[in-house]
Amino acid sequence: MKTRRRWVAVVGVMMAFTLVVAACGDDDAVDTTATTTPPATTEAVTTTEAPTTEAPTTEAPPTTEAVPDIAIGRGVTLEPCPDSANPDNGCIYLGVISDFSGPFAAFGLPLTWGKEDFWERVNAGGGLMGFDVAITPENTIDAGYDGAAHLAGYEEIRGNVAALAESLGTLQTLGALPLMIEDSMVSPVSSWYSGWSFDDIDGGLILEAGTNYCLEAMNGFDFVMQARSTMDPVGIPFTYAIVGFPGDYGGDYAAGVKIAAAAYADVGIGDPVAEFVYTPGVSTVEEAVAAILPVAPDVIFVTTGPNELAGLMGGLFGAGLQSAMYVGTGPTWHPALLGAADGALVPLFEQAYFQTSQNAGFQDDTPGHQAMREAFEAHERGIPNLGYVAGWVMSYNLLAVLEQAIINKDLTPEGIAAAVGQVEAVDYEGMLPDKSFVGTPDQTVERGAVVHRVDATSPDGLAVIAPFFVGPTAAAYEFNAPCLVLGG
Amino acid sequence: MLEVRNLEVVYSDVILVLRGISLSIPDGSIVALLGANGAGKTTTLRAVSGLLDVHNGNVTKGEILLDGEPIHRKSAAKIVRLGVSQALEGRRILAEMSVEENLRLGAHTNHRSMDANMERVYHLFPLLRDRAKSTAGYLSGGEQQMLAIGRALMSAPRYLLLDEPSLGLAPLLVQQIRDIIVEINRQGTGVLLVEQNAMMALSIADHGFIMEIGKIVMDKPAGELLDDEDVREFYLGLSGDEVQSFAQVKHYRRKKRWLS
Amino acid sequence: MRNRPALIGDYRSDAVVFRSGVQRVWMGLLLVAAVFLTFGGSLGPIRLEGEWVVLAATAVFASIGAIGLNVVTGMAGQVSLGHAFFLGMGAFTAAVLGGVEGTAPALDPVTGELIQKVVLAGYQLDMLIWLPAAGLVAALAGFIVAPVATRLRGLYLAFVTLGLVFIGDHIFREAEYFTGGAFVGRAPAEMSLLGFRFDKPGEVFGVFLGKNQKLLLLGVVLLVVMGLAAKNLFRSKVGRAMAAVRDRDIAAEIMGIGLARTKTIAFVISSFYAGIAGALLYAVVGRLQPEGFGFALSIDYIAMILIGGVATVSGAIMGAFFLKMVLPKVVVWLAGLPLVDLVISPEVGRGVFDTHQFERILFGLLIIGFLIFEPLGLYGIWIRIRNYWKAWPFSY
Amino acid sequence: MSTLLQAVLNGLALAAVYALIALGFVIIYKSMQVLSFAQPALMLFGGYFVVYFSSRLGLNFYLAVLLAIMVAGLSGLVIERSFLRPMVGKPVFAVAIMTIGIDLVVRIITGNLFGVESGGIGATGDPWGLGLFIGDPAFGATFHWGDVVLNQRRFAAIVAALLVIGILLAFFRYSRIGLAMRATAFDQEVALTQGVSVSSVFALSWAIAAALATVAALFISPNTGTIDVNMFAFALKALPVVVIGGMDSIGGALLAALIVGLAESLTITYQPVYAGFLGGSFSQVVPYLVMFVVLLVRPYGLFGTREVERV
Repeated sequence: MKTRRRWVAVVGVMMAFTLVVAACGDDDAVDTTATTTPPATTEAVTTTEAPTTEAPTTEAPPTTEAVPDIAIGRGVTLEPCPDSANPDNGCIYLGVISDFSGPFAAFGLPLTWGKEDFWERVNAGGGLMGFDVAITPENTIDAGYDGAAHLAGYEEIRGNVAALAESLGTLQTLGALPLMIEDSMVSPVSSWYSGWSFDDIDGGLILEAGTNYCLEAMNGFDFVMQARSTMDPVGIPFTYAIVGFPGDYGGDYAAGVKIAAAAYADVGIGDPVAEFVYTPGVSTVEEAVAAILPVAPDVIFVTTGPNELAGLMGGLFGAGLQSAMYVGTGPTWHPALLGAADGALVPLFEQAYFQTSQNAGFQDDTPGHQAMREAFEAHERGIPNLGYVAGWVMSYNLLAVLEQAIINKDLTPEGIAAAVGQVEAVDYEGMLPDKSFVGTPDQTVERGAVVHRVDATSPDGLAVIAPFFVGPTAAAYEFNAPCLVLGG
Repeated sequence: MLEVRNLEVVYSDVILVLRGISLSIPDGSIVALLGANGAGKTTTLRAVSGLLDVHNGNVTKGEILLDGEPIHRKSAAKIVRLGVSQALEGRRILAEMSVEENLRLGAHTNHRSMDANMERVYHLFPLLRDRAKSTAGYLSGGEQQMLAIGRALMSAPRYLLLDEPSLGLAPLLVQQIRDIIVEINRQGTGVLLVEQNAMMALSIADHGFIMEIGKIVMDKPAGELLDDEDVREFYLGLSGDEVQSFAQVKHYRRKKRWLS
Repeated sequence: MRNRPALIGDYRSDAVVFRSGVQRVWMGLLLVAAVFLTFGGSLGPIRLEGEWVVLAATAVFASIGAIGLNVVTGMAGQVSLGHAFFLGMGAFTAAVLGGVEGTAPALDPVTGELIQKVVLAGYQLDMLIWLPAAGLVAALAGFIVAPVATRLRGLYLAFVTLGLVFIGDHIFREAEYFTGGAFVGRAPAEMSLLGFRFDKPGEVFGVFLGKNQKLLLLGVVLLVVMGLAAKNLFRSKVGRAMAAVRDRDIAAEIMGIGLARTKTIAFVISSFYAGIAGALLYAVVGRLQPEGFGFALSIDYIAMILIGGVATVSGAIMGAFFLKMVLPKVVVWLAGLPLVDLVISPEVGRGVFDTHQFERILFGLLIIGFLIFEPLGLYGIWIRIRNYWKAWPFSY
Repeated sequence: MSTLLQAVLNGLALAAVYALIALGFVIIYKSMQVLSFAQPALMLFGGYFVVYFSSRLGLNFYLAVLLAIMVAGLSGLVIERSFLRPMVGKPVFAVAIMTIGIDLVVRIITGNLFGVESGGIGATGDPWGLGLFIGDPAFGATFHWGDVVLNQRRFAAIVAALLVIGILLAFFRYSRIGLAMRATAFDQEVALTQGVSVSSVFALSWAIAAALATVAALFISPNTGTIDVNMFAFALKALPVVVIGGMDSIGGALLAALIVGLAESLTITYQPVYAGFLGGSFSQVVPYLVMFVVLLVRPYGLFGTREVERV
């Protein structure tokens, strides 16, 4: 009897809690999101101002002269940035959530360097229409490719920054997006998921640069069509297979391949003869080889990492499939594949492997590349790599958005978010074709991808065959929905 | 001379099993250690041959000396090397291996003179030679006991510790084992014989110790023990009187207390 | 007796939920502290904010899962390496029942028109339904697995539960309609209790609370309820039967304790806790993926109860807080120290280990260290400190 | 028919790797009743040193393997001495979980040694030098029988496993130390009374297990000949192999390795065609499924000793 009474009490407590919660829910659940600004925001303005009050207030007037009547909010001050070379400028604080540890550290670190160096160059050039941009160590978070750490990091800095300069990882960013939407937090993202073009997925906050995996895959397919049409005898129609990681990278690319293939149905191209989803940490190269070998495709689209690529190509060749053509994308390739371990594969790579990517490599000859290489060398950033390039390129669109917000005289988070939709042409200094954020995704998406072949003499092991190649399928595709739905 | 001095052993940090016992085995003699179940005989042997660790036991006081050198902090392997070898209670032969492999294991510390020692063992136990290649588990109880003793001899020990070699054997086999122990001793090995079969033990021993609940309660030359009335009554079952009454048991208990 | 007030002299006092009034006071203090830390501002001097509240909320929900593992492993002695599977069952059940449906454009095979096809199940039910359901579905999974588990003992059982994780991992990856698929995953359930949103910021009793502060508050309430329930279980007949099975299963059987029944109950209750924990944990992170429920997650929970203290509720909670809240902060702090940062550094290539690697190493070393030096875990250390001060200045 | 033959050949190569790792588990288990979860990490660790000596230092391949085996064996020894020794007499689970901790630490350290790139086993495509005798110099020796292909790594795996297992069994049967190890496994106290240093046997069994894992590392990816930290899951599959065999039976482990290797290889070949609904990479859970089935029928594995316990 006694125990039963206690249980009743426990259930009672639970019920009471439920009711209380429900009762207060009635008042505010409806209208909190849109109208109430989180106090964190207002608080943040005062806190970020606090440390800078020591700066002589007498020098304030020229600052206000430079930016006479601009609305500022979270993470923006009229006082100069700490250690700024432009004492007359205000300061825009940006946050970075990247991976300096964990599996993607080798990508995340140079990526962040690229961003830091980019903004330093902007500041060195006199700043951004009366403002400097600061990425301070306090606002730089190492998430280690872990969703929980990413989110905790976001919570740590969300009150201090006007926008993010980086939020690495598609899924991690998706996890933090509800909070970002709450905060109107704009961020460029170093992942090329086709969903980032759509406001109902990213709230119009994610700034994408370069084409996405899906359209990149279509260009890849178009390129294969073109290449095989010049073969003797003509290699069309052909069979193809897909081997890729699951998710935003491999999944999006695979979707693009299939869309392109469907467009060539009239010349006899069918469905993939084999599709192997390579789950990292679970699948083995042996399985992939076993899945592909019996169907002996003419072309294989590979969206894995470099190790899997080498295993697949070596395994298939050794087992007798020696005529296949391989198409990969940026992360599939690593110059180390040309190195010691698999040196025997070099002739095969040079002969059979092609890849698409969003931008040209490190060596391209544009004003942007030139400036980037100078910054890279000035900061002694080590071995040239694509992470640095991506970090640099990605920063142009945030620059354009901030410029637009300043022109609008509204540097509040809401103002920055609103400015995104008004940017008509991001100037990438030639590193990418100009990009507009005005219009439907179908109008604004970048459709061109760079096609490379393997060149063992080049520092990154690649040579450009076709810069910003836009194939017929990619050009004609009506981009009205993400190619891959990343559920929920 | 192998000596145990004032030895105290505790199991699992709390169970005091030996409460300061002392005994000695002069070179080339047979010493019998007698006592009821749970008296601490096996623990004494474990302490001497360094097996206490396995049973979570510890020497907390006293020492064990081999020719004056303390050995109670040494590992079991080291003690075997120093010439003290034990045949465990219940024979414990390696049932899955052949007779020869069992013997080879015995020669682990004394690999060089393995052939000579094996010859000696085969000479003592001709039966084992015949069955050298057969699986040890299929030997009879007596044969297994011989194998256990033979295995202990493979390290050519100076002192052989035998824990209940007569356990579960037919009287005829007990006789045989007894003779073999005498023979081993004659060849120069000191023997510490732990037995419940006191008659057998005392008939061949030079000296005898009687243990009760962790203590030595009697320590006399074997001949004297055989003649001792209490020993005859309680260990040899040879009472002068026909009737054994509970009162006499009480009398013994009293006496024992007095002895200690 | 009068001279030894702490002596437990009868079964009645052995079986109470709180052994002493002090425990009750502590419990109350902790609750009050949790409320004050969450509300802050007008109520308390400090407010739990920023990443601390994320870490605290994660730790609170993980505590519930750890208590669950402590029921089956600590209490009933059945070492389960399969806790990740049950966490996953709860998490995905909650996400399916409480989450949003996902659609993708597809060609209708009949009409040939482009339609929106449902590719991800989501029913957007209330938390009142999905939270218990998550626990129950996980418990059901436990019930189905239990017959296999009760046949086996010792290490063999550990292996079966290990296998369960791998098979579960495969199922989670393949059941894309429910889980979103590998490296895609889905959003967690909407935390809406009768219209009150835990996953949106808003005012509670006139104080503005962020999403994670609300979640933390919910977690504390649930932890109290489920922690007390577990404490209650441990002192009940079933709890004593579990302890008997743990200490000597054959002896327990001879005493008339149904082995299969007791083990099954342990598995079911443990899975229920895991299910509840799994359902709520991912609301904090905002995303759940099939590959997150692997062997490593099981080890996390084993480490929690090991480091916290086996077979006690407070041990499980201590362990969860230690691993989820204290350890990450300690590593970051260490990495910031001069000289230490030459060994551990947040920058790749600078130190010998990066912080992430170092955290894993520390985690492994903690498992080893606690097993060698303090098998009772943090709870044991706490008891020792307490006893030291109780007896001070005497050694005992 | 040739598909089946191919699957069986690949399965044998897989079985060879499983057998090598599983033997390590069994040897440790037999000698000290400890189930070591650290074998996968030791495999990676040994594998790293093969990479280091052969590819990065450019030593002769066979010399590199020998050196790596020595390094791995030594670290097995050190691990036993420093972590397992204090745990003697503790419950089996405590020790098993402690080995999980060891596994974590060794794995992170190994990952750190590797860096971001994976390493190649041997500096050329054909480290075994088989290309000198047979086959196609571009990718090392490959044996062709009609449609059936056996690449040099698979061939080497089968040969090496047979060789190593043969040597090991002879060692246990004929050598003094092997005999001492068997005796320790059978009855620790008896071994002690015969002067066997049981603690050395424990350490030695860890060294042997680590050495075996290193040999297994050579063949872990027969197509690429590379090794990286992610291959941990592969070595973990040797655990079900051990359980199927019965944990304390060497013969059982060998048979189970064969069963699991073949089952996995046949699944790789036929499941995508005939049972695609089971999902991608289904073959990777096959070892665990086989384990479930075996344990349901025989709760102590195929050849495991039934625990007899006194209350």
